[in-house]
Amino acid sequence: MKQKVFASLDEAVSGIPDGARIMFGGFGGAGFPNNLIQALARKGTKNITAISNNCGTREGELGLMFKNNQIKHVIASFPGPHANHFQDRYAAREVTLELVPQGILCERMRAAAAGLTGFYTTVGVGTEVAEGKEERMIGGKRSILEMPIHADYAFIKAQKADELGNLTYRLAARNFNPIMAMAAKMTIVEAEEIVPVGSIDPENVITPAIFVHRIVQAKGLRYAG
Amino acid sequence: MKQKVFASLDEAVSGIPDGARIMFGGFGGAGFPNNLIQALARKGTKNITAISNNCGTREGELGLMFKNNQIKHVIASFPGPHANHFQDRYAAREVTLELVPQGILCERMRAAAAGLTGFYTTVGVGTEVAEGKEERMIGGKRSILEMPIHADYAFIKAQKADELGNLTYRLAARNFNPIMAMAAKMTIVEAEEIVPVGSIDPENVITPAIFVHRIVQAKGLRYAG
Amino acid sequence: MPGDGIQKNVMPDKPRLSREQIAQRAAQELTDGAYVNLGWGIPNLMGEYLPKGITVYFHSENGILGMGRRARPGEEDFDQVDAMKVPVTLIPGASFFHQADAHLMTRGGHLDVAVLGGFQVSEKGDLANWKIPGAKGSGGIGGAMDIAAGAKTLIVCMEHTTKDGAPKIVKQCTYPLTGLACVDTIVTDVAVIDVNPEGLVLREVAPGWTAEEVQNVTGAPLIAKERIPDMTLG
Amino acid sequence: MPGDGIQKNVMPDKPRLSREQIAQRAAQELTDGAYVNLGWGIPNLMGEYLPKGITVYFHSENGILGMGRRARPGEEDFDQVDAMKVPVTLIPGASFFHQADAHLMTRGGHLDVAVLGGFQVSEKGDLANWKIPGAKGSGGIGGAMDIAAGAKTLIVCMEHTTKDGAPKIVKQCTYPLTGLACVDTIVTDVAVIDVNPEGLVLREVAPGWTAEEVQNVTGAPLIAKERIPDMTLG
Repeated sequence: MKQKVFASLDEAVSGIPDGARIMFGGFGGAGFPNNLIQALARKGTKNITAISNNCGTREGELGLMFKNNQIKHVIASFPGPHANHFQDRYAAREVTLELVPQGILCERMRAAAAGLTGFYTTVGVGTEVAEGKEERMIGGKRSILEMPIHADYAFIKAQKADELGNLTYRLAARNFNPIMAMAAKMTIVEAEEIVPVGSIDPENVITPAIFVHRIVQAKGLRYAG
Repeated sequence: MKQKVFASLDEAVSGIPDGARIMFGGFGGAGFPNNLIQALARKGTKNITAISNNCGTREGELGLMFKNNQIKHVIASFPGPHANHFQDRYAAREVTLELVPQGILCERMRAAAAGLTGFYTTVGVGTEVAEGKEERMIGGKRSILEMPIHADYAFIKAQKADELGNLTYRLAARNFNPIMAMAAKMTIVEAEEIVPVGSIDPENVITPAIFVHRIVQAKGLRYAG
Repeated sequence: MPGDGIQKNVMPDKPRLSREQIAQRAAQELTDGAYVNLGWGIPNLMGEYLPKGITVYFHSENGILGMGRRARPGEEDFDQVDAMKVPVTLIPGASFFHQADAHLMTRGGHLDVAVLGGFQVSEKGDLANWKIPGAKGSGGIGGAMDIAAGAKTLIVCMEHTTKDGAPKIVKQCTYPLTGLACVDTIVTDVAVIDVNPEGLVLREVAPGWTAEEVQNVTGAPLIAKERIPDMTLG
Repeated sequence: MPGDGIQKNVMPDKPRLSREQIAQRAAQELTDGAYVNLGWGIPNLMGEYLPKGITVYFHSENGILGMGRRARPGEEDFDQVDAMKVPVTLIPGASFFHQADAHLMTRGGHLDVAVLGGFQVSEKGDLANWKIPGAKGSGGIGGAMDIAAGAKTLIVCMEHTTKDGAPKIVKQCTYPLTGLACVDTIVTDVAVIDVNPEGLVLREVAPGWTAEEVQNVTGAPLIAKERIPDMTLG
């Protein structure tokens, strides 16, 4: 059996180069891979392109990455009212931002996961979001072309991971995590609990192990905003 | 509370007009809404456009619909080696067929479900499937444009339905059912078991109730091929 | 800028509905069994004012269907939060799903009703609600564009005019748009207005207001058929 | 038609691998921990011949990952079938998912290896495997086009020639295509051939066969570097 379980958070983020494109799960304080983010802060990886719904909450979540100036570009839907470290870097032009409607952010990542090379949507037609994008009528509907968002890594927070990488999520901490796990080339999971293979009912697996490459035990920082 | 549970199979298929577009779940003998199909045979609805992975197994599954000449057009991936009633109608030009790669069949239904107006894929490029479809290069990949598949109805087989319409599926009887449930305007479910609201763990719901409009108890015909 | 030429001093000095009352009036639009998404601001207050005897299934774009009331102190679970990061309870029959499925619901026409706040609504039903021109910082879109594009019925709840007295219902939006021709009904502190193919139809006015007075604080023509009934809060 | 100009009587009368042996040889290409989809025909026999000590996670396009052996009489569950409608068992760590996610896996590049049967493979790695020209009936595609487009490594298992002796490895496919430039390796009853950017590279020959004899039953040029080793069945 391939060994996917890593002994430490620092080992779980080893080998991530400067300039990596990384997806970060989480929404509304729930389901953030806070322990992996802290490991990446320790590692000091620079010039990251981050894909995330928001841009951190004070020093919590992605806030730490912006405070440390590790991120150069972010693709996000809602940076958020308490993303002060991001806003400071953004005002100083140390980070650039692509704003994407939240559901389209999900779909663009899913398109990458599913091997689709683009899709048309009515969302954003006639708005700033449509600027520079191809527009056409399809079935009587003004539609714009959206492209997949690929990533080198996804940082995922799960409730349970079995040793193969099958995952479950707790309540609404699921949010972006399953989509990002499918979309990235390498998915790194911090799990509250690592359980033996076979202990998750096959019908209740949310993320199948095929999408998971590294697993590490979360060290207890669940909420960090 | 809105009443979604119907007392009989015949009532559950009431009001379906001639010419309806209907999706039928099921794959490999598992997860077919055989009891609803039999009710539709009794009802005698004609000129149906059927969307289904296959075209029946002898008189079972969709075979009954072709035997009765209720279907005029079918969108399918793999009619199947035992779809003799379909093949007879097809040879007699009483039914027309659009062949679609299986994963693209799923994606086109999901696009309808998700409000996407089209998508590009590399699947089928250079094959008969690409004939008549727009082709372009995207990111260095030859891609063809695929359109959503909408339907008026979906016939779904579930294991459990709560009275609101939250669904679970048994093992690989899940297959196309959750996708079709999301894609059709009206989703009609035959469930092996109808359970009180609240008896399915919210984390284990596979099809949320928002996608379900009518529920009826399956009458015991699980496999019909 | 909107409101050019409209002076604060021409606004009638009549009582307007409070934010809670706008929410209360908008809640009367919901029907039994509806699947509903409530946006930030006034819409988020509507849960408190549901008509008696109906059950509504509240959707949250982070992947919940069937939210109940907010959690009370001591019962909060911070893995069970709504789109505003507030811990919530569930009602029986709730479900969890991932965010792509949550927005498949918004965009794909599965929600019966969505209610959003608004900065401006045009007479064609265009909505602007995510960005104030000239505001500092990055701004943020969130789920509003997907919701606006996909809900079967989109209601906007907002004050009828800005703090400066400028109309927020206008011929054409000047603020950055959220979506085109998406709004069905506008509930404000002085009126209920439907966006119909023939134009903006005044359905109700706040108690004490006349159709003409509402027109005076509106930046686009209102169609007022016969006598306009008063807004009632259910 | 393929095989024009190649006569049955020029085929060497040497022993060829059986279908089971082709499957056995192809199984040696699988590595520990791989996620693998096996198509109809010869590929479906491979599960019996896995190299000792490795675990492979078999994927089925109807929504299973982690299939084990076929169910024995009496233990069949007809809700737990593979893509050929055959009741199967699971190995620990298996999971179920819907068909759209199953094909997200095939098309999205998540499968390490897919193995398909073939009617023809071209020197560019084009595959034809779903339809025989002139065959009666509707034909059917199934999951092959998604799998061909997306697998990280695509192996084709087939007999080297048709029953009439015509080569199935050709300069250009004349049968309806499944996918363009998708095949990485071809395992036949007389050879293992890699589809490389420079052309078809002969990697192994069946015991008793020479490179020249394999070339004689192949419709496209083979690149044979130095001495070609014999196929071994592991």
